[in-house]
Amino acid sequence: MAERNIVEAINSALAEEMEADPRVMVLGLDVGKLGGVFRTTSGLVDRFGAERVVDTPLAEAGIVGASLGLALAGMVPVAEIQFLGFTAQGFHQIGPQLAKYRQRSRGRYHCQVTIRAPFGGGIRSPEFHSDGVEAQFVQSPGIKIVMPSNPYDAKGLLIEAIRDPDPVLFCEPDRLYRGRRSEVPDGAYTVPFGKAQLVREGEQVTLVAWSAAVELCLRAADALVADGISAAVLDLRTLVPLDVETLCAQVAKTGRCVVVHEAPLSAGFGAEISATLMEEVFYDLDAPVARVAAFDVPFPPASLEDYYLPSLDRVVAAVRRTMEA
Amino acid sequence: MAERNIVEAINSALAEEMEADPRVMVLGLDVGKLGGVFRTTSGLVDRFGAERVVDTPLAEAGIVGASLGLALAGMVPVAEIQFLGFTAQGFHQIGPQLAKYRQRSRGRYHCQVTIRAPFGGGIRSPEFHSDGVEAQFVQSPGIKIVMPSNPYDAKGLLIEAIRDPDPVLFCEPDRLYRGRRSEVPDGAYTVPFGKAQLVREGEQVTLVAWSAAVELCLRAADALVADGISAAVLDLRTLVPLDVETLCAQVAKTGRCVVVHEAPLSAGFGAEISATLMEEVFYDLDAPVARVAAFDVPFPPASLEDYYLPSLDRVVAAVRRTMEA
Amino acid sequence: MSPRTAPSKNRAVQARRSVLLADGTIAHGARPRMEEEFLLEALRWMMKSRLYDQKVIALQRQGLFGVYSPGIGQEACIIGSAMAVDPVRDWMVPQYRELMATVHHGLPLEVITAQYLGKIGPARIPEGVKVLPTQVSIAAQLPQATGLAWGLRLRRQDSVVITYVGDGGSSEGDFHEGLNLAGVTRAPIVFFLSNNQWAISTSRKVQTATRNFALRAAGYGFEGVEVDGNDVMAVYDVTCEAVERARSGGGPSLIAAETYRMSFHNTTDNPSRYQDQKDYDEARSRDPIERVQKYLAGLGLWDAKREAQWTEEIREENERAMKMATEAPAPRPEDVFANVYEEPPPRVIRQRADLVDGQGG
Amino acid sequence: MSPRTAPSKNRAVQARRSVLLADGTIAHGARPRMEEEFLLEALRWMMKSRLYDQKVIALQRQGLFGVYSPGIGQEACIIGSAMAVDPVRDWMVPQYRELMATVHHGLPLEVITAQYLGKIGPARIPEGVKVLPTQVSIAAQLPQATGLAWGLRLRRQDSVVITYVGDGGSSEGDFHEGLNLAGVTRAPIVFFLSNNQWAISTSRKVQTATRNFALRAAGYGFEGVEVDGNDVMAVYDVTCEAVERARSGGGPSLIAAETYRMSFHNTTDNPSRYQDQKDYDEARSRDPIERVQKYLAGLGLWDAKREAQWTEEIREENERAMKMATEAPAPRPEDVFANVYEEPPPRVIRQRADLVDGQGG
Ligand SMILES: Cc1ncc(C[n+]2csc(CCOP(=O)(O)OP(=O)(O)O)c2C)c(N)n1
Ligand SMILES: Cc1ncc(C[n+]2csc(CCOP(=O)(O)OP(=O)(O)O)c2C)c(N)n1
Ligand SMILES: [Mg+2]
Ligand SMILES: [Mg+2]
Repeated sequence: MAERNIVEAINSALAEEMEADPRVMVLGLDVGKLGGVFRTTSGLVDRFGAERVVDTPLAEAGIVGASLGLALAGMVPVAEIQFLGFTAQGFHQIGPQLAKYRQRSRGRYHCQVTIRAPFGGGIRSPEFHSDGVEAQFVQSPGIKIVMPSNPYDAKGLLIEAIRDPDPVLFCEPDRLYRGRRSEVPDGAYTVPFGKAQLVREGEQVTLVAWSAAVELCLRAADALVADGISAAVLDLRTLVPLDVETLCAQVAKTGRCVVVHEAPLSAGFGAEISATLMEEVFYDLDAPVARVAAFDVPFPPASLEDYYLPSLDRVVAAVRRTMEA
Repeated sequence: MAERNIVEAINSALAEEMEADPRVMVLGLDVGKLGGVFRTTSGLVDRFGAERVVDTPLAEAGIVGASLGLALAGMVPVAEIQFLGFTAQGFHQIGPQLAKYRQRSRGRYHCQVTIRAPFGGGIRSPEFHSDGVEAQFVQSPGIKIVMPSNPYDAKGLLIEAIRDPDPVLFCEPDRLYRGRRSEVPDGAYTVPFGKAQLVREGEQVTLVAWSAAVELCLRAADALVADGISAAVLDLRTLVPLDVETLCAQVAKTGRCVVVHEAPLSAGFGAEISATLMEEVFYDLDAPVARVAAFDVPFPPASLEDYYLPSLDRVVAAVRRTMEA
Repeated sequence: MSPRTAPSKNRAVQARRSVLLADGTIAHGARPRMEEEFLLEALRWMMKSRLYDQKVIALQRQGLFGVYSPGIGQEACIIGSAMAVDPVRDWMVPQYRELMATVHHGLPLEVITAQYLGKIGPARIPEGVKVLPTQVSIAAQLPQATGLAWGLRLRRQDSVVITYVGDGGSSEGDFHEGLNLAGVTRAPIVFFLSNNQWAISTSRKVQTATRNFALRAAGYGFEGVEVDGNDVMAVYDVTCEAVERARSGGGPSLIAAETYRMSFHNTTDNPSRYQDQKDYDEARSRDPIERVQKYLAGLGLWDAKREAQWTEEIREENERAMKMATEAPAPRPEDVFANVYEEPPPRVIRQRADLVDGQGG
Repeated sequence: MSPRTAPSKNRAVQARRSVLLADGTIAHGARPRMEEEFLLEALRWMMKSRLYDQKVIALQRQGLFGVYSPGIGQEACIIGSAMAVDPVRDWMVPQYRELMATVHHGLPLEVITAQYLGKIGPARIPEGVKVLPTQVSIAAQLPQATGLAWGLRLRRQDSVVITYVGDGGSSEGDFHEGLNLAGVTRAPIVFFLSNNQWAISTSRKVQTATRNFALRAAGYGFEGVEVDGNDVMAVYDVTCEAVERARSGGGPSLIAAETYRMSFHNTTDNPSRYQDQKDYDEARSRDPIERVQKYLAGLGLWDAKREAQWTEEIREENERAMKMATEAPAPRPEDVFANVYEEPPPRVIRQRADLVDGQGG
């Protein structure tokens, strides 16, 4: 077993699926010789040729729309949108088309398409590159939304995504791309969608997160030990499908919950978590579910991102307040 | 005072603002001679000329992007997107540009732009025409989101929107366009943003809604009288800014709350309402806040919309369950 | 066939193609590809298209049909283009107005009718029929069609894609992205632009300042050709050429067909608010069906009797399809959840159960 | 000025313009608009641009500057175009690589530098400077620029808009929608396309199959012209003509300037992964600055001494601006909330208070 970071885990998932299935192809901006701006597709064009690893024109709607058509032709496209914020340019090809195409065609066609996109703050990116807009797609049912937080999951979830007959939006936490390596097996394996993972046990409060915020929550849980607070951390892994069962069972157990995400507070996916808990485990709650999120303003210039994003201090403070409530 | 329906109220707001301020202009698809597919802009081109009432090419991103530029030139554009679902084509010009332009320019520029768009089910529209995607824009801070439910508010909120120095997305409930007329004064008046309105008093439970769902809630409240249930109906009017104060005070009073919307359940704006109530008035709740919404699938063909959208029965049933909880 | 003026290498676009003139005579020097037998077949399909539209409009007025956009006046585009592709090998990616083209391509009329009636199962495109669903989101089909054509080539299939777009749709970003990508990938595709002069109430004159939509092709590095879109023989010719080019590895083409929407945008529209009667009358004088009938009459192949007989036969055919569609099972409430996911998420399964229970109880 | 071959009415686009050749001589028959004094001014600006880029790259390597896209190799486009517009009347809508054009247009170098340093107030474009903010969302500026030009005309201002886009940006839907709308409204605008052959690592060869970006203009009903983008005299000429056309009501123009990105895409990029050294070397031999220096040297207006002196002076100027930007106040935490709403919603005001309290405590 090899130690890999997320970039390597993703590269390995792509290479293995391309090896195993000649229909799998990669397309997007700079995915060829450059290997992607973060090098996630590094080496693929040399190995699989320019017919299957395609540098496309700079046109996000074109990339997504073409992927839909490629899938109907029997290919299995894995499209890269250079940054999640630029899914906006292809928005009308994602929710209203890709996600809806099975329904639109009364089930005659389906779209086995994966859209990969890095996102997230913390690496001093230029404007639009950090925007965490995952919740916007939840209102477009038909597409699954996958948010890995670590190398093992990144590989297993990506292989699951590529093999899923339905479209998947696969959001990669660029802040963690070259972060801590962990054991990532060679060879194909899948991590199922809709199965949240308890990444840290804890008795008194559950921190719920996905993507890079999981790492933040783990740090917060560590810090809280000093206060004598035992915090569990639940990694949702996928927003659609949502693992309501594990979420509710876990929060019912601790009676307290703090949701953490890097997108703005209002109508972020944290709201859905809180509302779901309200409906399902209201009577098991010892305190109101709290949210820690970015503020309700656009992502600021990188010089200010540390104040904008949920910080360790804000998470810890929210947990303390929840414990006292 | 005249009795007007929503179409007439909107037409009157546009005409009066164009009369009062020569910078105000209307642009979009078919807003000229046709007067818009729903006739909301009827007669304006005759009155104000083709320079100020402009049939544009069929290009939503172009319409929004051009409106931004027109505003920077000192015009006050009121753009129509023919149906809210087609904001998807201009998505990248709305959240990342229009909403963010004041911040992007460090405050040097602002965008006095109103985007009007009809939406909503119940009138057997073709695909995409009914999609209620208002919540998607809440994750794009910087733009206000206005959801009138009746003729009086439609006019007053639209005038407020046109005069607001910041961009506004103004969503019109097409199902109610030619519904019940009500008193709508001639002459300009405004309805302020961020002030929810209690449209029906009630003691035991609060129904929270916006746009066409308000009418549904009013019918539900009527129906519930037979069960001896006294339901209040709160019309949020604007999602951004959200009137947290009135919402919380009202729900705290009744102790029970059901949120109703026509968009899909998951990550709909109902989630934000529930999460906000969780955070603010948890200890005043006698029962968990419930949500009644469309299901988590794409808007179906019109033949099925009555099953998809929240029905009177589903709202009434949810209130009954909430009363028993 | 012969363009009005000789094509010149120096011009970005060839002169407008014309074969069968509005008065039913053959343009000077034109040598039509369509032989008489075939032209009769084309006429029958054109009449079928018009008669179907007329029937639907009547039904819609009685509340028996959904919102519908007729192809009246555009039958030469609809049929001439469809006859140039091979239903066995080639794929068709429609917008919404070229309904009878998809029927010509193998989609049963009762199936597409069932779609307008809001049916689910009975509206599913049958396996083997190489047609994509009607597209209501203007121009969204174009990058999809490019991807399809590109993918078919990657899959080593001997297939060409034909896709339709309107003068309105030509302004969307998707038009640009779809065509540019087709140029880059040299995808085997034909973009058929039906310039019917209107996008709802918006005149082609304010849709774009270009003289000619075919000029756009040069900006994507492939062939553009303008054609009299009311001339089924010319439409057939230029489409055949484009299909051959695509099939032989010559890449995409853009066909700009000049036609006229001789009816309303759709059944909710009222063109008297914006359309000049003169323009309409002028268009009527260039009717694509009448000119074929005149030409065939000149050859002794068409007369009032034959017209009456065909009309009768086609009406019956169309009505049979409509009856089938009407009688096909209506959707059930739980069909709200049909065809969204291969395996629906638990939350959706629960919602479905709630709906079914609610209905049951 | 003189195009290489005579423009022909039959061609959709005029032949590529060229005035000052790579070897520093004037093209046969060309009559430059730029006089010597003015060319010296252009040279000084071009040198300023390159020296600034070099300084920024050095600083960035020390972690003292944000992600930055230099204009090295494109100075003739940047300066030749900027000199053709009037900072008092005309508006400039940039992308990001033409930074020195905005400075020429009146944006103080310390202000745009402060933007890259993440400052807020000090990075605000001063009142009266007719420049819009740097645009990172590729091609999003184009419909905006069209709207601005259209609006300025509606407001009866005597203003022309110049906006920039790259070869990459030319593929975005916004390019199409922005240019088409400009054609329809006959907005007073110049679209300046800097074809530097790269969009990050994506070669212009796979960006589009068109021979020539200027061909696109015909599809929107206005003028397109191709120009040697390393030739400041030709760039100036064609931009002046386009500006005059716009100002006199002749509508938009598309200028396709052929140049070469002689550096990396931005400071995070590594072109050795994808760029052929030969291409780069070939481009170096067409350096836009060197050819001006050669030409002026031939006239006795340039020598090593003058070069050393100017370099020294410009470096000082640039460093003064950088110092001002560096010393300008850093943002405060609560600036997260600055410049979003004229009147922030209560929820945002509360969030701001929470942040400030958290910081205070
Ligand atoms: C993206 C999008 N915007 C707006 C509409 C509303 N709409 C439906 S048809 C139409 C006009 C289309 O005109 P054209 O492309 O010329 O096709 P035609 O109807 O003439 O066949 C419009 C604006 C839509 N369906 N999709
Ligand atoms: C909509 C969008 N997609 C992708 C990116 C990422 N990106 C930044 S610069 C760039 C290349 C732009 O190339 P070009 O338009 O030729 O301009 P140049 O950098 O060569 O000046 C890309 C793809 C972006 N900023 N915006
Ligand atoms: Mg049309
Ligand atoms: Mg470039």
